[in-house]
Amino acid sequence: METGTQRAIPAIPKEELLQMYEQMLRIRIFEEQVNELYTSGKMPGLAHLYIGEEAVAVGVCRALRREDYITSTHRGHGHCLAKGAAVNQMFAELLGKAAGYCHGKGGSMHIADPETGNLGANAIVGGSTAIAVGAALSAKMRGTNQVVVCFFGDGAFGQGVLYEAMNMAALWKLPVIYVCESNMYGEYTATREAAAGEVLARPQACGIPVKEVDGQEVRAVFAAAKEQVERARRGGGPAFLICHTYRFRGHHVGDVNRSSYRSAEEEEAWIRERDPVRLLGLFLIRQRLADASALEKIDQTIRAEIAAGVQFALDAPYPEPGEVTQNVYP
Amino acid sequence: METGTQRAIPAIPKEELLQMYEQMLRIRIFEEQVNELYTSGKMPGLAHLYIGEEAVAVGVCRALRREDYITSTHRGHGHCLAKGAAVNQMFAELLGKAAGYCHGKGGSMHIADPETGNLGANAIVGGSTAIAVGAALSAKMRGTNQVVVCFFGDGAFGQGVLYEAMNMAALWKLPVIYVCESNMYGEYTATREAAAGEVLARPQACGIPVKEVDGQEVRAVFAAAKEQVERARRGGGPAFLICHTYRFRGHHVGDVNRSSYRSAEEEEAWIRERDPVRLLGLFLIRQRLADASALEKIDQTIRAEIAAGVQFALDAPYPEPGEVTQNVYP
Amino acid sequence: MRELTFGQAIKEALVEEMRRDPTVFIIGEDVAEAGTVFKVLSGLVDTFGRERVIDSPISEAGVTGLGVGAAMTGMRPVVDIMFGDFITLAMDQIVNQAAKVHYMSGGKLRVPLVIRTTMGATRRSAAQHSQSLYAWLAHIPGLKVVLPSTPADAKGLLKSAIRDDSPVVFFEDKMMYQVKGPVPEAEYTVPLGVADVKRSGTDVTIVATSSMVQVALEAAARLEGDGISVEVVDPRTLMPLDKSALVESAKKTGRVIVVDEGYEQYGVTAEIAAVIAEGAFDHLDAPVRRMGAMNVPVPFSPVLEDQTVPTAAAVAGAAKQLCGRA
Amino acid sequence: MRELTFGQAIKEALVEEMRRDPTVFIIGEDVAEAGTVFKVLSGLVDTFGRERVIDSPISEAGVTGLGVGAAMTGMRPVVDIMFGDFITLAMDQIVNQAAKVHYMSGGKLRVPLVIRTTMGATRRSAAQHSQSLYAWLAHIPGLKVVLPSTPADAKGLLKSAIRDDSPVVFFEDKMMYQVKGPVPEAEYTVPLGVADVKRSGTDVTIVATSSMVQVALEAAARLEGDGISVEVVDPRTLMPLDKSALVESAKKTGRVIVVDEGYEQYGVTAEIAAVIAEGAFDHLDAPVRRMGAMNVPVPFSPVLEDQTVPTAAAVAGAAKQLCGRA
Ligand SMILES: Cc1ncc(C[n+]2csc(CCOP(=O)(O)OP(=O)(O)O)c2C)c(N)n1
Ligand SMILES: Cc1ncc(C[n+]2csc(CCOP(=O)(O)OP(=O)(O)O)c2C)c(N)n1
Ligand SMILES: [Mg+2]
Ligand SMILES: [Mg+2]
Repeated sequence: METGTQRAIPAIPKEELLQMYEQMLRIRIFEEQVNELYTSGKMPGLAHLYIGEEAVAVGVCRALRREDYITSTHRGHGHCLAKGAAVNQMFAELLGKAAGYCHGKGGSMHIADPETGNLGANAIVGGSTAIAVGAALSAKMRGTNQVVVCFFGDGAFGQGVLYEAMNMAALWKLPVIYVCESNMYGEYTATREAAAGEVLARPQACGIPVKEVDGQEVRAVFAAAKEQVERARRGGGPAFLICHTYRFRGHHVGDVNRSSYRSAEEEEAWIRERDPVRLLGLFLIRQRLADASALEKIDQTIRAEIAAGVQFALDAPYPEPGEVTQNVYP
Repeated sequence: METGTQRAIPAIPKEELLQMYEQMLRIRIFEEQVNELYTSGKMPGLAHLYIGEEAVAVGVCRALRREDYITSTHRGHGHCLAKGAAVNQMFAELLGKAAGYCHGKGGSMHIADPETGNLGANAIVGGSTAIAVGAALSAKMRGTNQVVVCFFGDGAFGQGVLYEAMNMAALWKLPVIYVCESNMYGEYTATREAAAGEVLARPQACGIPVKEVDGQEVRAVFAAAKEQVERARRGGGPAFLICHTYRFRGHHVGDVNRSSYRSAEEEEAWIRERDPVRLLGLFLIRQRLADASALEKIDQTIRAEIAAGVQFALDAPYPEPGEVTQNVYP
Repeated sequence: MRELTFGQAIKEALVEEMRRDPTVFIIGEDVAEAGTVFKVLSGLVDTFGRERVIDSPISEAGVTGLGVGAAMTGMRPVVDIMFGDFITLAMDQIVNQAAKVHYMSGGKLRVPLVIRTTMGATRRSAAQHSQSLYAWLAHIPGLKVVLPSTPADAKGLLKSAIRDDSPVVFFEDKMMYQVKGPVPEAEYTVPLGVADVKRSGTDVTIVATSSMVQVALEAAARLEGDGISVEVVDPRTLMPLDKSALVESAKKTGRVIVVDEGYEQYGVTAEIAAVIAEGAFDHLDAPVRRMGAMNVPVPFSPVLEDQTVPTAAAVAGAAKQLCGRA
Repeated sequence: MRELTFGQAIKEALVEEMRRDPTVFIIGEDVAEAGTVFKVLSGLVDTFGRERVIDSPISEAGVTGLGVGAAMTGMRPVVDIMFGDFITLAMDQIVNQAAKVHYMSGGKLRVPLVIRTTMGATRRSAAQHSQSLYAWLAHIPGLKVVLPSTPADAKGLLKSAIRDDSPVVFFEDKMMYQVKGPVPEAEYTVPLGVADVKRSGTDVTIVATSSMVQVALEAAARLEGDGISVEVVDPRTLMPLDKSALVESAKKTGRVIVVDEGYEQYGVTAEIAAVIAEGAFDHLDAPVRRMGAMNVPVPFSPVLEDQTVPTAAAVAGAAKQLCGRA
C-alpha cells in the first residue's frame, strides 16, 4: 500500500502556511458562530459542524486551483469556505436569506458556488460520488486540465454508488480524487461496525492508488493531496485519500448525548491533543514562522470578518414569496 | 490470496461423479432443447442459455443440501435444474403454461421453486445479491444451519448493491456464498472493459475469503464450494467463489453476430478444449469409473427425460385468462 | 382513554408484534442504541437485543434487499428507511423485487415485509429530506401503502402491516411524532383498506391523507363558524384504497377537496379525484378540487417552504369557494 | 415524404445533435459496437468514436450520476438506460440530484441531461422488463418527461430534449422501434409541452400516450364504421403537460377516454382525467374513462400478458359505451 504517513512532509512556504492557518481558523470560527446561531434559534434546519476536521478541507483545497471542482457533503461548510466561498453569502444561505449562495433555497446542506468550482453540497450520503466522476469526464472531454475532488464521509462506504463511481473513474483514468473524511462515525454508529474488512482495500481493488494521512495535520493532508492532484492533472487517473480525523462536536448541533456511541474521554483526547488549528499554530511558533501575537492578529481579523458576516446575514432580507416557483426549470 | 486452483482435488466417490455427469448432461440437453423451442418459435420471450457453464451450477449445488437456498440470474436454468427442479415444470414455465413452476407468470428469467430451496431467478443484474444476505440472516435467526448460494455473473461487478450486500454479509458473518460465473462478458461487453482492477480483491476488501477455480472442471468447483459451504455452515461466515467459465452460445438465443465482441477462434477453443461435460466424461473413462457405453446410456436416459418434458410442456394448457389477476397479493 | 404520541404508538405496535411473533425484527440505520434519529424506537434494543434490533450500514438498497430475502424465508422484517427521500435508493428492491416476487413465482413465495419510512416537509430540511413520495409506491401492483394520521391509527395499522403477507410501505409524518392522541390500552388492529371518517358533515367532503388530516380538521373547525359543515375522510391506506367510502361521502356532500402533502402533479390527489369523479359523477356540483404540495423541490428558506404545503386557511378558502361563499 | 423507423428517427436526431454540438455525448450499456440491445444506435460509434459513444459498466446509478456531473460542467450527456424498469436503480440520481440541482443552487447550476430509456410490455419479457414507469418521473418537479408516439415526433422531441437545459427523461416504446412513419428531411424540432391532435373528430376524445396512440387510432378507424367520430390527442410530453389542448378537445366532444400503458392505479390516466374533469367539468356528458395497464406485475405467459395492455377492441368498446352505442 502506498501510504503517505511515514514520509517526511515537504517544506511549505511560510506564506502558504499562514494562509492555511487563516483558512482553518475561518472555518473554526464560522462553525462556532453557526452553533451560536443554531442554539439561539436563529438558524433553521440542521447544522452539521465541521469543527475538528478543518485540516482536511483546507489541506486538500490548497492543492486545487480555483477552476478545479469539488463536490461536498451534508458536513460541507468547511469545504465551501476552503474552496473560496465568502462568509457573508454562506451565512445568508444558512439563514435562508435571498443574499445566500442559493438564494435561500438550498440551505446548509446544499451550498453550491460554481464560481469557486464548488458543485454543491449533497444531503444524500454518497450522493455526489458519481457526479464527481461525471465532472472529471467532462473536464477530460472538454480538454481542460481541471481536477475534481469528491469529499465524502466514512459512512458512505455503505453506499453502492461509491463503488460504481470508483470503478468508472479507474476504468477511464479520470482526474478525480476521492477524499474520505474518516471521522470514525456515521451519525451514531461506529464505522468499524458498519464497514467490514479494510476500507482502504476497496478503492485499491478498483486499481485506484490510495494514501492515508493524519487528517489533523494540514501539512500532511496538503502534501498528499498535492501529489495526487498533480498526478491526476498529468493524466495519471483517480486517487483515493483517506484522512483520519474526528468531529469534535455532535453529528449535528442537537446531538448532545453522545455517550451511547462514543466516550467523553475519546472526545477530550482528540480535542486536547489533535486540534488541527492548534497543531498548525504550534508548528508555526516552534518553527519561528510566526509568533503568538501574529496568530492573535489573524484571530482578530477573522473574528471581525465572521462577525460582520453574521450581521450581514441577519440584516439581509428573506426571498420574496414569489421566488418559490422560480428555478424549477431554467 | 487463498485460491483453490493449485490444490489437488480431493477424491470424489464414483457414484457422485456419475450423478454430476448426469446433471450436467441434463442441463446441456435441456438447453439444447430450449434453443430448439426458441428458434422454432415455440418459446416466447428471451432465452439465455447456460451451455458451457454447467459445471458451475452442478459443482456448487452438489455441495448444498436440499434445504439450502440459492438465488439465481437471468441465465438461471442450470441453477434450477442443479438444485433439483423437474424438467417438466421447467419446460412448462418456459412455454408460459399453467403447469410451470410459476404457473406461467415468471417465465425463463423468474423460475422459483421453494421446495428445492430455489428462491428464484432474477432478471435484474445483481438484483438478488442482497436478497441472498437476507436469506442467510434469516437462516441464522431461525437457528437452522442452512447456507445460501448467490449465483451472479461478472457483469454484476458493476452494480453497487453487490458491495452493500457483501459488506453486510461480512459484518455479520452470515452463511452466504457468492458464486461469480465469470464468463468474461456481460452481454456484448468484455468484463475487462467494465471492471477495473482485480475483481477478486473486491470481496477480499470486505474481509470475505475468496477462491478461484476452473469453472469447467466440475470436480474443482465442487471441492471449492464444499469447503466454503461447510465453513459457512459451521458459522465461519461468507465466502466468495469465482468460477472461470464461458458461455458457448450467444448472450441470448438471438445473439448470432458475436464478432463485434469476441472471436470465433476464442469460442471454438473453449468449446473444443474446455467443454465441462466432455471433460468429466473423459475423466470418468480415463479413471475407469465408467466406460463409453455407460455414458452413452446416461445420455439416452436423459434425452428421453428431456423429450418427455418437452412433450409434457407442449401439451400442457395455458393458464386460464382469469389467473392474470391472481397472486398480486397473497 | 390514555394518550400516546404518534411515535410512542408506533413503538408500542412494534413491541407488541415483536413479543407476539419471534420472526419480527427491525433493521435500519441507527435503530438500536440511538433508537432512530427521530428517537421513535428508544429503548427497543434494551428489550429485544441487538439480534432483533439491528443497526445497519448506510445501505438503503442492501438493507431493503436483505429484508426481502429474510421475508421470503420465514421472517417478518421491518426495514427502517430514515427519510422517505432515501427510498429512491431502494426502488429496485422495493418495486422489482418485493412487489413482484409473489406474482412472478405464481404465488409460491411471499414477502411479508414492512418498510417504515417518513414523509413531510416544514422541517427546513430542504429538497432532499422533505419529500412525500408514496404516490410512486401506490402506483405499483403488489405493494400496500399506509399513511396513518393519528396515534391510534398508526398503532393499529402498523400491527396489521406486520401481520400482512404482502410488502407494505408505511409512511410516517416526521412532524407528527410528538403529536398526542388517544390510544386504546387493549389489543386492537386497524385493517388495511378501510377509510375512516374523521369528522362527519354535509356540505363538503375533504379527503385528506396523513399530515393533511389535521389540516383538514382545522379547516373544518374554522368553517363551522361560517355555517359550512365539513366531512373529513381519511383513506388511511392508498393501496388498498377504500373507493366506496370516498365515493359515498362525495355523493352525500356533492363537493370534494382532496388534500395531500405529496407533489400535486401526477400525485395522489389525481387518483383520488379521478376515482371520485368517476364514482360520483352525477352528484358533483363542481369539479373535485385538488390541493397537493406545490410543484417545486422543497426549498430551505422558511418563508419559501411554508408556502409549499397546503394550510388550514387555504383549505378553508377553497371550501368556501366550492360552497359559493367566497 | 421519406419514411424512417422509430429507431432510425431516434438515431438521426442523435447524429444531427452530436454534429451540431460537440458537447453532446452518449453513455450506457452496450451503446457502442453493439449499438444498444435494440440496435437503435448501430453505427453511431463508427461516426463519433468511442470518446463520444461510451460503453459503460452495468451501473445505472453510477452512469446517471456521471451524466449529472458532466451536465453540470458544460456537457450535454445522453444517458441510455436499457430498460425502463432499471430506472429504479437510478432514482436517487434522477430525482434527488438531477431534478433538484438547479433549484437547490438557486438557479446557479444547470443539468442539461437527457435520459433515454424504454417502456412497454407484450415482448414476453415478464415483470422486471416490461414496465412503463414514467408516472413516477412526471410526479417530480424539475424533470421533463417525453413520450413520443411516431418516428417524426421521436426525432423532433429528442432534438428538443437535448437542447433543453433541464433534465429530460425520454421514454421509447420497445415495440415501436421497427414501426415506420414519415419524417421530414429538413431540420426541425418539436417543442416540449405541445400536444398533437393525431386525428380530429367530434364525438369522443381519446387521449393516448406513446404506444397507445396507435391503439387509439386503430380504435378510431373501427369506430368510423359505426358512425362515431373520434378525436385522438397525444400529449407527447407529460411534463410540461399541454392542459389546454386536452381540455379544449374534451369541451368539443364532451366524452373522453384516456389510454396509457402505465399501471392504471395512481398513474398517468389519473392526472389527465383529473385535469380534464376540472377544466371541462360543465362539458362532460360522462366521467372521463381511464384505461391503463392492468394493475398486476406484467406476467410472462402470452395469454396472460396480452390481457394487461389496452387493445383497440377494448378502447373501441369503451368509446361505444360512452356514446351510448353499446
Ligand atoms: C443515503 C442516505 N442515507 C442516510 C442519510 C442520513 N445521514 C445523514 S448524515 C449520515 C451519516 C454520514 O456519515 P459519514 O458519511 O461518515 O459523514 P459524517 O457525518 O461522519 O461527516 C446519515 C446516515 C443520508 N443523508 N443519506
Ligand atoms: C440492472 C440491469 N441492468 C442491465 C440489464 C440488462 N442485462 C441483462 S443480462 C446483462 C449482462 C449480464 O452479464 P453477467 O452478469 O456477466 O451475466 P452473463 O449474462 O454473462 O451470464 C445485462 C446488462 C439487467 N438485466 N439488469
Ligand atoms: Mg463519518
Ligand atoms: Mg458474464
